[in-house]
Amino acid sequence: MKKRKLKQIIGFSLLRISVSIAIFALFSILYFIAIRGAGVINLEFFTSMPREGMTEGGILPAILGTFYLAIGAILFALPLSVFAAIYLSEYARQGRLIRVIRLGVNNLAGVPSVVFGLFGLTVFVKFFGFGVSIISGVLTLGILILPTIIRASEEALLAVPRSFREASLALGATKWQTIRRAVLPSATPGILTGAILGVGRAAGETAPILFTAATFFITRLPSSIFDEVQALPYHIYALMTEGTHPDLQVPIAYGTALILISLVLLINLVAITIRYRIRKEKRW
Amino acid sequence: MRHFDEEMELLRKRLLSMAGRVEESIRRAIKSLKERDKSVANKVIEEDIEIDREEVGIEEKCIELIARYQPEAVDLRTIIGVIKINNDLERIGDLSVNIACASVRLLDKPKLKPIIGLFQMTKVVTGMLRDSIRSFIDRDAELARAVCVRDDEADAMRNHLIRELLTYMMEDPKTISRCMDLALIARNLERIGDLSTNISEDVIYINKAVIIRHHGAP
Amino acid sequence: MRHFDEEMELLRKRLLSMAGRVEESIRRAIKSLKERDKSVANKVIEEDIEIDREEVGIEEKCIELIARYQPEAVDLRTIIGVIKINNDLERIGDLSVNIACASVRLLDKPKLKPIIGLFQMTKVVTGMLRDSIRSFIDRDAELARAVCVRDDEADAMRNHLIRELLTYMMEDPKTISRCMDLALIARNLERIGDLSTNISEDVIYINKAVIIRHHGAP
Amino acid sequence: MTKEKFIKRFFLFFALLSIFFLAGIVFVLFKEGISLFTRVNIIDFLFGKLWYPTHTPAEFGILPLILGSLLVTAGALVVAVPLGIGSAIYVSEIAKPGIRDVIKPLLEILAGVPSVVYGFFGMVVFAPFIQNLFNLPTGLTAFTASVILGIMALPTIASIAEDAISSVPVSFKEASFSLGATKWETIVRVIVPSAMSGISTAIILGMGRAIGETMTVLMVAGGSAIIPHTFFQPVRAMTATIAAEMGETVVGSMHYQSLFAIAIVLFMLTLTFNIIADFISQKFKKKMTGGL
Amino acid sequence: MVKRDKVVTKYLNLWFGDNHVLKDVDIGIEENKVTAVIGPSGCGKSTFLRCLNRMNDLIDTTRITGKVLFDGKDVYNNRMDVVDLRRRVGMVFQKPNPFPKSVFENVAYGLRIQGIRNRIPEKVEKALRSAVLWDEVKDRLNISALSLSGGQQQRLCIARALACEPEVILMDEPCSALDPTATAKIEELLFTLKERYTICIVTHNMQQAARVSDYAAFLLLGELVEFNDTNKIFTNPKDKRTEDYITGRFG
Amino acid sequence: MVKRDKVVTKYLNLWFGDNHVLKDVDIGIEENKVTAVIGPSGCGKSTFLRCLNRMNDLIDTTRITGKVLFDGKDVYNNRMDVVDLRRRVGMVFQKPNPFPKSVFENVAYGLRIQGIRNRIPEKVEKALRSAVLWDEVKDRLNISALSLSGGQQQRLCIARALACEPEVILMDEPCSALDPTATAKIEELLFTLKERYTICIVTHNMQQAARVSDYAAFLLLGELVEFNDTNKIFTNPKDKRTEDYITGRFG
Ligand SMILES: Nc1ncnc2c1ncn2[C@@H]1O[C@H](COP(=O)(O)OP(=O)(O)OP(=O)(O)O)[C@@H](O)[C@H]1O
Ligand SMILES: Nc1ncnc2c1ncn2[C@@H]1O[C@H](COP(=O)(O)OP(=O)(O)OP(=O)(O)O)[C@@H](O)[C@H]1O
Ligand SMILES: [Mg+2]
Ligand SMILES: [Mg+2]
Ligand SMILES: O=P([O-])([O-])[O-]
Repeated sequence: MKKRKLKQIIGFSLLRISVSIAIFALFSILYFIAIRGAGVINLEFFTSMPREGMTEGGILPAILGTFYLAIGAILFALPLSVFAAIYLSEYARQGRLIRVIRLGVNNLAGVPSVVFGLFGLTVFVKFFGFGVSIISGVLTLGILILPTIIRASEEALLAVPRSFREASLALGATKWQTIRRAVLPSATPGILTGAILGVGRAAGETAPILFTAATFFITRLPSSIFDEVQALPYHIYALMTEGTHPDLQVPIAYGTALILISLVLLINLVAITIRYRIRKEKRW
Repeated sequence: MRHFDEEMELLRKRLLSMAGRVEESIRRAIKSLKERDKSVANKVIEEDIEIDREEVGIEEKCIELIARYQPEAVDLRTIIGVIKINNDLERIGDLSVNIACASVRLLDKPKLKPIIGLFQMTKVVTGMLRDSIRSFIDRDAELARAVCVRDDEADAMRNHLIRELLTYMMEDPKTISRCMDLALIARNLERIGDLSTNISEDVIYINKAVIIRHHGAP
Repeated sequence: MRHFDEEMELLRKRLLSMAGRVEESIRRAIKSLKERDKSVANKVIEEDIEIDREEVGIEEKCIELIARYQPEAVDLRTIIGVIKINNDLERIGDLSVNIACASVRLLDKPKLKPIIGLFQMTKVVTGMLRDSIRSFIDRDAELARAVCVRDDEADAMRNHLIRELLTYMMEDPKTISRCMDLALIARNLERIGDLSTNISEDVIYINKAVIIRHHGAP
Repeated sequence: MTKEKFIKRFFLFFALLSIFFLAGIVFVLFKEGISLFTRVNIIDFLFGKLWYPTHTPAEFGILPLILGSLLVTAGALVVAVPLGIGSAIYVSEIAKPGIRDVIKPLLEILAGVPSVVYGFFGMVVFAPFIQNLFNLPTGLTAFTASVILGIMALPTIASIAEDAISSVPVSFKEASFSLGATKWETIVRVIVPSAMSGISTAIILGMGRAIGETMTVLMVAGGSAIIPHTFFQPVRAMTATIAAEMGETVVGSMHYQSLFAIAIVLFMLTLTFNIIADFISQKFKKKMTGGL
Repeated sequence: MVKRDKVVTKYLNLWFGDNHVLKDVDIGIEENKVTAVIGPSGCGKSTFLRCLNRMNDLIDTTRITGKVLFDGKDVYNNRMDVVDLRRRVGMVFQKPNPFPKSVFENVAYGLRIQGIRNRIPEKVEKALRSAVLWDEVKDRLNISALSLSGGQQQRLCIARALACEPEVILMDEPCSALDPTATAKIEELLFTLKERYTICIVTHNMQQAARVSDYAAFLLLGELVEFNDTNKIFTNPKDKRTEDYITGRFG
Repeated sequence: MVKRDKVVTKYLNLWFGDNHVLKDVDIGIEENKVTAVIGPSGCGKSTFLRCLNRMNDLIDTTRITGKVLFDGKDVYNNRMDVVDLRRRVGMVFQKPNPFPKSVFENVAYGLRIQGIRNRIPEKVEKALRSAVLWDEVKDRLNISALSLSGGQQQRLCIARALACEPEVILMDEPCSALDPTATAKIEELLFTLKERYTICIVTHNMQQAARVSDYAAFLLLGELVEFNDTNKIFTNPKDKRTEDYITGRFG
């Protein structure tokens, strides 16, 4: 009996240690970036253009660029994903077609982000001739987050109990009426959560925009969707690997990282909060 | 009201009307003797078939109610009680047919000196019957107990009557066959009293869940 | 075997032993008359209380089975049938007490010419009773039907006996009171035949779910 | 009726898009990358030990890159699997509700931190720390990358494993307790085995995440394309190679093609992982819903 | 009164793939009566019920032969409007499944999809009254239907079906998710509903069938073993298999 | 035979947070008998049962006063070894919940965690025989327990509990997820089990309580309204509230 209790005590300790390490890692990242990034952040940092070959000034274009890219990507991906998810959960019959589609979605989700970059480079930048531009980046990021949102939407749709559909059909509703009135309303919060997480993901991605949308140094804001842009993640990377004044660039990188991380965490926090609320409220 | 309660109410009503019929049947059987009216006696005999039919109907209904509603506790006791009361009522019906038959036989022969005791006894036993049924309808176990006590009275009356008849027969052997029939009637009336007591005992069982028949103190 | 089936089996056995007791009671009542042994008759009267007690026990068991197992179809019919058969058996027990009482009265008086018919009749009705119970145990509706037919035989014997007794009485008024008791015994035996018929009808109901009593063609 | 049919076709079209994109990716990779093999033997490409794409004559051996990727991935798993699964078990089974409500969102936040931030943190904080600790010539090593990647993959593993563990029905737990098992015995003998396929899926998906990861390895692993001998030397992964060199190549050149060829290899690897994970999770679902 | 069958099946056969689930089922469901379908698990009760309003269409592998006549018209005829059929044949499911909307909107749902605009509150009230739920919810028609108790939810589902003014109501084990008190309420409701509707109910619970139905059908392995007055079925079944099932000696 | 109570509760009170769920419950559970606990939903039946083997400990907000005596020893005493208590008081749940392991391993589980190594196959067989499952599974002890039918799974769960050689078996609505045929099997099993074990069963299904139990307790809003012979409870309950509940007039 003693032995069994002892085993339990040791086991629990090990589990506690692993959680502590994970949490410690998170806090040390946040700590360093917050402490060192806070110093460079002021109003000007937000609102002004970079100067002196990136060694001074603010990061307004990067903030705006990330905003354009992320919002563009979600505007592109969300309708496609929801439509696809509706097909998968509502119309598809079990069979080869749906297996193939689902395999496609799952594998698309697993494709390394840099490969998306290559795809965007070849198709949007070169083949369609959009060049390195917002539109190329948006489309690339859009395709990148597509499977995530499809899966989130499908999950949200599947979580709507079959009984709602049956109830609606049994009342003499058509299939489309059923989807629109009985299924989609219940699935909306879930789909939204997926979409918000998608925005967060798009905002933080670097590799896909390396060759499709991002540029290191411009002094004006983009005027059309065919212009190249700065973006926060790429900006950090560029500050760390390019340029000639590392000592001046690293603090800016800290500031940029802090802003990026705050932005992404804020977005995720919103999504996570919504998700928790759905889970708590879901009673069917 | 629950559907089952409605069914139970209907069952009660049906039993009540059955009891009414049976009581009427006794009343008529005795009346035929009193008024020397054979047709009334014959009517009793004829109409008994309806009582029989109704008895079967009520019993089937009871079984149906048990089969369909799986009654428990007081409901179950009530239905079982109804089955038994119903059975007793039918037997009372048969007894009044016996009385009517005896009456028919008697009416074929000259009138014997009127036997007042018989009519008094009829009053007593129909009273017992009526009270036992009322105690069922009103779920009144006290009234039912009172009926049980009155049974002794009926028994005493019967014994008295039989002794009286014995004397007649001894005195005048020509009356033997008629006296035998009169004795039969007395016995049947006494049986009706017994059966009314049974009914009262069933009522007590329904309401109190104790079986008091056979020497059980009421 | 299912627990419920075991319970049902026990119930059957209990009813069978009840029937055995009742039959023994009839046999003894008549034996006391035949052998002019008052003590046997008194035993019948005394032991009736056990039959009464057992009747209450069986009935309670039946109600318990309905309350606890909610039997349907044949099971329900069987239990309801047992309640009624049980009731009839108890009444047969009462009838043999009546016979025993009459026997006691008769034994106080000088012996009348032996009434062979009475003993023949006893044979017939105990045979009916035994067959009706066997038809219940064997679930044999055919045997039950056969019992119903034999009832007429018993009735005929009773009528014959009563007529015979009437003649005695006419001839010798001193015998009236004894003859009345003998007639009572005959009537009681005939009632036993009727009740055996009832039991057979219940058996038919249990097995075929038709209520054939009261003129229903068997 | 026709309206309903039209609606269905409409949705089908969008459902097919992801296959279309996937096919597009495959097509693009092969179209751009396959012509390399007309000039470079595929065996030499996969097992060649030298990667000098811009030298003359150029060498296109990607073995160092493959090994670099694998080494970093393996290292990452060593860090992420025990910590991730340990955290998952802790969160779903041991933590008191209050603590769980704090830790779970924290782990999810950890998953949301962009990879470039990890890279950045690795470069400016962790690498110097490692360099000092082990007294190395540079902090940008396979080890550094492994640890950072491990921490990155940890939330992926933890959250999928946590889902699997908490979808183990409460009834299993109750059954175990009611048989007189301690909590630890219940975890080890019932909960973890029941969730095993979910946990395996988590590990494989974590692995996919690690091997496909670009920015972190690019920034932290050091970047020398030589076959690694110890954990404490710089390595270069396939993803990093593509990201770093694509900007400098001439479109259509052999170098350009070779980067696409690397992408093909990378794509194949992750495809394999995904298919395995898919297969296992399919089985897992069946197992959990099987029977009643 | 002449017995009038509202729904009749003739030689109804149904396969799911190779699985022959219903075999030559002939039943007449009488108007303004409650017909119960009983039988052991998997015998095809639910499947039978779902044939009547073509809910089985939703399952891909279904194949059906024979006829289902609704008011004499073949339900599986190509010219039959399935959507209209389902409106006229309401259905209530095993687990209460109100939509996560308000009580009011749940009942109004069927009206709205039919494009009805006027007098909706009136019709909702009527349906709720018929389902004996009005008094319990009249003051809080706007709360979420999910916050009602299980029994109330099930009555809400019944009201929702009634609002469409169906002629037949199919119920697939409508009480199996409810506790005895709620079940008793629904059973009572059936007695009032049958005055205006024709009801077919599938139930696991033999006793329930005994209590509520006028006719009972016993299905076994997809075969209609016996179909008769409920009284007869429960006191004197004709078929040995029915008897065994009713008395619990089955299997 | 002298009536001997295996488990006794005295002034048992239980709160979940502020919710007073059990109120002064005094019950004696007799050895080698089946005691049934009935009552409307939410009256605290499950909670009561789970007090007896301290499964309520798993819920944080639980507060208990009064006593639960197991063989005369207070279960809630600090010196009571909960793990050992739970071994001696087996439990079977509403939904069959075999582990996703083989049939054999399911039954062996309890033995293995106790560190028993020898004669495991023998003990498993014995438990499976006692649960009347052996004949159905003896040729396929290695298949997954989840591939058994619902009724078989539930008997497996009973076998699993029996393997630990408990003295008391608690059953919380063990048949509510089963069809009537499987239910009948489990009920029959109870009659054989009670020869060796003491059984306490909670059930929604009054009829089931009537069929299987020797004693029945009626709980209402956490209060023990009546506790008596099952016969008495079902033919002649003493309390008006019991009568109303038994005859379906409740609520
Ligand atoms: N969607 C389906 N696809 C294939 N087979 C099915 C489907 N639904 C049911 N079946 C099969 O059809 C048969 C009858 O099922 P059905 O659901 O009608 O039974 P049931 O009598 O309603 O049983 P229960 O009482 O368990 O609800 C079963 O053998 C079942 O396996
Ligand atoms: N974990 C819990 N936390 C708080 N309250 C609870 C918990 N479990 C049960 N309760 C409350 O305790 C009361 C009794 O619950 P319990 O589950 O014992 O009822 P029951 O009689 O078993 O009902 P049912 O027949 O529905 O299973 C209910 O009011 C319920 O809301
Ligand atoms: Mg079904
Ligand atoms: Mg419970
Ligand atoms: O592959 P990344 O997540 O670093 O873009």
